[in-house]
Amino acid sequence: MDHFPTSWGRPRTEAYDAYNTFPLHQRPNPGHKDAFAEGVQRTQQPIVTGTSVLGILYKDGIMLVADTLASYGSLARFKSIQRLHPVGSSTVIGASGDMSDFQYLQTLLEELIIEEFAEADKHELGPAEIHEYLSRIMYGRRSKMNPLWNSLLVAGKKDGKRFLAYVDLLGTTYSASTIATGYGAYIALPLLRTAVEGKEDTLTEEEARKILEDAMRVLFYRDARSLDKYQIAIVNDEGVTISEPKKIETEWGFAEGIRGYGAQIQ
Amino acid sequence: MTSIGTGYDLSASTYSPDGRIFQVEYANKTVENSGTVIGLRVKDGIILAVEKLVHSKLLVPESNRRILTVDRHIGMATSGLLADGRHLANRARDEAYNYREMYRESPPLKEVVQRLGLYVQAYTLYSSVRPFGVSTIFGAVDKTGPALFIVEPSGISYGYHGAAIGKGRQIAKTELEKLKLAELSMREAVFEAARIIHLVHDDSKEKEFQLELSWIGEETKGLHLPVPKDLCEEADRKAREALETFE
Amino acid sequence: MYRNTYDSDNTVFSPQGRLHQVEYALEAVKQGSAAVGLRSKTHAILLALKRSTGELASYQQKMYRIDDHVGIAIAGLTSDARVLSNFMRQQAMSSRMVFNRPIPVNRLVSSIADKAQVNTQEYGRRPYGVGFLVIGQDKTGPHLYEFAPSGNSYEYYAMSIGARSQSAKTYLEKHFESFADCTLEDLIRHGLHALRESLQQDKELTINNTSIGIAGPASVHEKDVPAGGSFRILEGEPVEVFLKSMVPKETAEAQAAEAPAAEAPPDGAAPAQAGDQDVSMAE
Amino acid sequence: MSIMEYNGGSVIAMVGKNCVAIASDLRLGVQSLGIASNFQKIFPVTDRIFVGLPGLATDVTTLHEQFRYRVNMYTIKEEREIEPETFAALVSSTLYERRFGPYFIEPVIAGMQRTPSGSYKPFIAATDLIGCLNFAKDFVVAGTASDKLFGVAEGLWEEDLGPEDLFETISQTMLNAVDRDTNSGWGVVVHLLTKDKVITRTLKGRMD
Amino acid sequence: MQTVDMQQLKSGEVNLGTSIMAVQFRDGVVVGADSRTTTGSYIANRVTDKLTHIHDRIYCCRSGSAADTQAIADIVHYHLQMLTQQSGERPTVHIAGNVFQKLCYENKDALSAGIIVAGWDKDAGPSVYNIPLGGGLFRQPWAIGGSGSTYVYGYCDATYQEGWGRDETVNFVKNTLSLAMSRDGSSGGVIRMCVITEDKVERLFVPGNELPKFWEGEEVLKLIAPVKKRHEFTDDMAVEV
Amino acid sequence: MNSVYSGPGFDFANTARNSFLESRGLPLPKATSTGTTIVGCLFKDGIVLGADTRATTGPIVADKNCEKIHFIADNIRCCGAGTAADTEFSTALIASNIEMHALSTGRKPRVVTAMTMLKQMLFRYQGNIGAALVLGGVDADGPHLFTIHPHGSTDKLPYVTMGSGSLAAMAVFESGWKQNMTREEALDLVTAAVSAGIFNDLGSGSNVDACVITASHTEMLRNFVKPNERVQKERSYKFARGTTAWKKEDIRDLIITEDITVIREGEAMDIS
Repeated sequence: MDHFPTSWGRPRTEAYDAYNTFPLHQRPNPGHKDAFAEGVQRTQQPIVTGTSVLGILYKDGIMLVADTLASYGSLARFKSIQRLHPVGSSTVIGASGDMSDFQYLQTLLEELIIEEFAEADKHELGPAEIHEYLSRIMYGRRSKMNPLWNSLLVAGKKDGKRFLAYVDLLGTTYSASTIATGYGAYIALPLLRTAVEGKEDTLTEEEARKILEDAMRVLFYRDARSLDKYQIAIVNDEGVTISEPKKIETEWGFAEGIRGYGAQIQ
Repeated sequence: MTSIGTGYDLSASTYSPDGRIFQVEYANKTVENSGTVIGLRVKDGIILAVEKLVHSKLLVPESNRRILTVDRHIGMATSGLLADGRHLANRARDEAYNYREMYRESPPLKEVVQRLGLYVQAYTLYSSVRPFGVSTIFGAVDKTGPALFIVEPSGISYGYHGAAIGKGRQIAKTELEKLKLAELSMREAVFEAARIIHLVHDDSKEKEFQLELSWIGEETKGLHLPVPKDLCEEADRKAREALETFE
Repeated sequence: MYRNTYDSDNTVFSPQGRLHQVEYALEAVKQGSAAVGLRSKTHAILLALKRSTGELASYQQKMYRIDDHVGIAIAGLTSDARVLSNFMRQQAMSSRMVFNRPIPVNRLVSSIADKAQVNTQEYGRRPYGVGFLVIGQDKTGPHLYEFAPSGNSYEYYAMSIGARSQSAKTYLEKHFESFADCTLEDLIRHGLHALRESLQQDKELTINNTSIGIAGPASVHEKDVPAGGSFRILEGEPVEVFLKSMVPKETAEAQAAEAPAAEAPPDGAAPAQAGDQDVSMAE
Repeated sequence: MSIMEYNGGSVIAMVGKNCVAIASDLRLGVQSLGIASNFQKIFPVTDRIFVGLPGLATDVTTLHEQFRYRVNMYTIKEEREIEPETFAALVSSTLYERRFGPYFIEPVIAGMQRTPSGSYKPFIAATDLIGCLNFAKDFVVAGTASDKLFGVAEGLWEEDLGPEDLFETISQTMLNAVDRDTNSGWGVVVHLLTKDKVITRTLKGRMD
Repeated sequence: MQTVDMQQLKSGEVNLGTSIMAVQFRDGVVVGADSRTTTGSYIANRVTDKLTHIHDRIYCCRSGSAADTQAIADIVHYHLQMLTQQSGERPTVHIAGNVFQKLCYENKDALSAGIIVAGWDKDAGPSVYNIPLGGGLFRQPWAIGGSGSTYVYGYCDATYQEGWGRDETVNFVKNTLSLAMSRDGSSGGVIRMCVITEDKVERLFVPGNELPKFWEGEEVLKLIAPVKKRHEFTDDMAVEV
Repeated sequence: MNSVYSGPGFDFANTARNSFLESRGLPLPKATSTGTTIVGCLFKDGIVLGADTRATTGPIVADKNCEKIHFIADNIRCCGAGTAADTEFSTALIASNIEMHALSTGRKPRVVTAMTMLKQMLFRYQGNIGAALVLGGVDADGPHLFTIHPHGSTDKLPYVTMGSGSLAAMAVFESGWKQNMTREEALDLVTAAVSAGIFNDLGSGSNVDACVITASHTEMLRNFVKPNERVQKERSYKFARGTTAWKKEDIRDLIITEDITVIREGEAMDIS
């Protein structure tokens, strides 16, 4: 919105001037450049990355879990990062992939929430709307060959309806009662599916928490980019709560007696 | 008002012989004809109250709100041309966005008010535009604590403990000066504000009115929210009683 | 006083702080034929008087569908109406695409109000010469808004705009308390009564000059209305059954004389009693 | 266009009730050009064993001779006729020997396996180009139309088909599958093997 | 100078990743290693024993390609068995080091193996040899290796002192490995250690949930406070404490 | 034709021709791979091996019920994942060498021997033989369980998984394995692990094969669980006889029917 009087009397088009402050004749605006005009931009590569995020439905709402690590290649660089982000009072998103892009997404979503708050008309963006918005953003960026290098879980509960869906850097979207990103899709999802499918409406909060804790333990055992500290986000009728970091209890006793890789016995 | 009809008062870019910009003064006239708006800066927050004139009983009471939200912690209420008020609200939201976008923290009220002052003042320099026909009371609780400002059609803005604009601003000012605003709590301030609005409202003029209240502070954990319905009605009732006994 | 020097440009305040150009724009709205809007707990409806320049000419369109859940009735310059209604359709569609959510009706109305305000502040532009009644349904129920070229928009229980809308307004102001619990059929009947008030001496409401816009569940007289009760415009034949449900004018005055609240059972042709719970079907 | 599709051709073998059938198309082409419509791909190994060799034509002839040689050597050393299962192992190891420079052939073996009690049991098998044996109890496919053959066979085959019914099923499978594959077709031949007879029929199919 | 490209592993090859270490002290040596092997970032084995027995008083720590280092260790083990058979006495650590070096040096283009050889022999007493990627042989009082070692050079340089006894050395190894394992994604699991002295070899084991703890990062900074009720709000600054 | 006698081991004769064809833009085709979920798990008195039964050529299911648990010796079995032919032949080769070794040492073969033979062969071919194996058995000094990767590295572990479904299976092991399990517990855990692979990994499917090896005996439980049985077809698609037209028919009768006509009556055969 370019309100400055110096550009009054200038051309008016809906595209970039929401307040239509110019009369009708056309004048190219130097400021606004279309990404396509600059030709193809380079695609990124993820630098500081977060690993899996898991999400399940349970009786009273939804539950997301993610560890608190941001890796720098194989270096466990930032060990107390919150990868679960509340959006409004009925939605939470969990992000894996590039953490710098995730921080950008956080500011985008915060602006959205502040706009909705400013409208003050009892219409609030719920999980389904947030997911649709994020899908448009991710697909838009992918179409400009400059993707936001993330795969996100968007989850929440609004008007009694639970919502859990996935969107990633290609703009692929998908909804299910159990979803996992990154290594979680290979390691945790088989466990989540057997534990949750068919029981989405009877699982209590404790049972759901236990299922996710088990899955996080297995991920810590087998994913070399994971940490034994995680947070659980819950969205139910009361709203969004994100837990303090919890430690994973691990079991190594059986390793003591192992010797060598073949014939060795000492 | 020597220059009416002399042609010196037709555009904001023309000085009258005695050095006045009449279009800005006429803009202020619009504000004075409109419903009273007051703001109270108290110990733990700020209160905004509006004497919302109801021009038709067909209006749906809760919906046509005159008090708008700029950011989570900033509220504003205008008196004068409603549409101009909305335009300034959108501009204020953009200014707050720009601040947040650069510094990723919520803007102090003084910053938003100064930027808005510049914008409003710009509309008083050229003949191709007319000044804004609104005065606006901004209220917020930011790092410096509770804050209250008025931005007038000329673009000037001052910080206040108690602020009043619109038709009954003179009476409201005298009432506000009587209060020890620094010691009042937000709840007490709500009743005071209601009382003052009822006081300034001159029933003789046929217009019926509705009291609209909002607040920011401890009670709302720093968010700009309408005062809850029950408290609103209680304040309204108490204010009416206070007036009966008063006459 | 001083009207002529201060009323030629939209950027000029009069000494009393009024914008005459904007006020004249409001007059342009009154050039348009009357349109009436009413709202109950379950429905929001629009009724409009269509004009035709002569026997051979067709009737001018008075209502536009903006989205599944929003419709408008216009009064004033139809070309301005097209520009603004296209903008509203684009806003409505973008909300569905970006958020997969029907646009809250109040935001749609505010968006054109803000657009209109700009035209009241800059030289070289004129205010829009059209007013809207906007009805719609969203999560917070049915709504009726009035949009004026001054950039002001208000939410009402009932409202009328256009030529001789004042007389329609007095009818509405008299009955609006009862609108909330009206059935759709009662609501339309009240709307037609109000619209009738705005007629010129020898004119009367016919299926050609009356159009009805409805947002809300289907009426008994309507067929194949989608479940959600999306906005639809009734014109021509379907309007007939509602016109017949009107109470003849004289008795309506007599009726108006009694206590406005209780709907006295009218005698005469129309058997349907207003306000009666189990209204028997009108022949 | 991989090496396997250079010359085209497909083979299928099916098991029936005390009988087996093996069928192949007759096309020899060079990419899109059709060369011959009588190119033999199924070769008798013994009276009761047939081997189908779809793939690169030059390897078809080379392998056919190689197998004839090795089966003859087996017959001389063992002084008995080779059984289908043993022949399958022979085929498999011949191909695996060329693990890092393979023949581009996916052989299909069909035969009647003699059981200790003297009766004959149907036997089919197939391997990939490096000899990974796949013993199936219903049908095996190979060649450029293998995907289509899989589809049609999966739908049409059922257990305990008598010889004549098996003939109809394998013929319809082959005919319909090759119609959807440009590199196979130009005539179909079917060998129907029961414990005491070998019936060879050349089908009348589309020649486009 | 063309930097050594650590990642010479062929695709799909099992990577030892690894934090390994050997420290010489008065009466012997302490060797230690983590227990994580990965293919890509999947942990193929979380309880690997990387302390490989070469001879009665000689152990080696393996890092780099699991296949290469196992093959090399097997050959050296076989070699020293034959040598012992023929010479009737225990081989020295120096000999073991050289046999390792010969294999690593002569096949440097086909191998990616970083091996630390440590042990005790009657000639030199305790000794530690480090054989990095190129196949050079370097004797050191203490040696660290594997991808985790890059993170702990500072700690070791700052902490190591001459003349330590058994217990200080064991603690030094335990703390170093734990620090490396916490920062390197390719290292983790349990800590296995071996104290090799003249009269015995003592295996030590630290389970994964009892590793020495250092700074683990504050509780998660309230980046964005959980929004419990509709209107709770705090500042949202992304700061890492 | 090359000489009659061809030495043992691989014959690289066609490599030159094939690389020429490849340079002409005709890419090499895919060999059958077993996407596979194979698992092994130690329990109180032995080990349990498990495997799925799906073999794939790229995306196509080549075999719906193949066997992936190969024989090495009576007391040793080896599950194979990766290139099907490689697992087939490398286990067959070692099985035969193990039998020779057992005969020459006069002792029951040891799991470690088989493991060393396999690893050294795979190492020699630097991963070009794409066999990923789970080797398990019980010998003189108790139960042993190993994994062998194509490049020749081995791991000695109480529970292992390999193949494209190994992550799903390992998740089940990591959340369910405990020391000193009974035979039933181990068998259930293995079945659950392989099922996790079958249902979640596209490369694995059809049935669960299991094999329990203890000091005393080895039990091969072929198709121990069949969770993906094909339902009875709704109808039969048998064709009417004579549907298919054929041009030429040749019938060869394998039974030679002889009718013997004796020429001279009663003369005895000349016996010397």
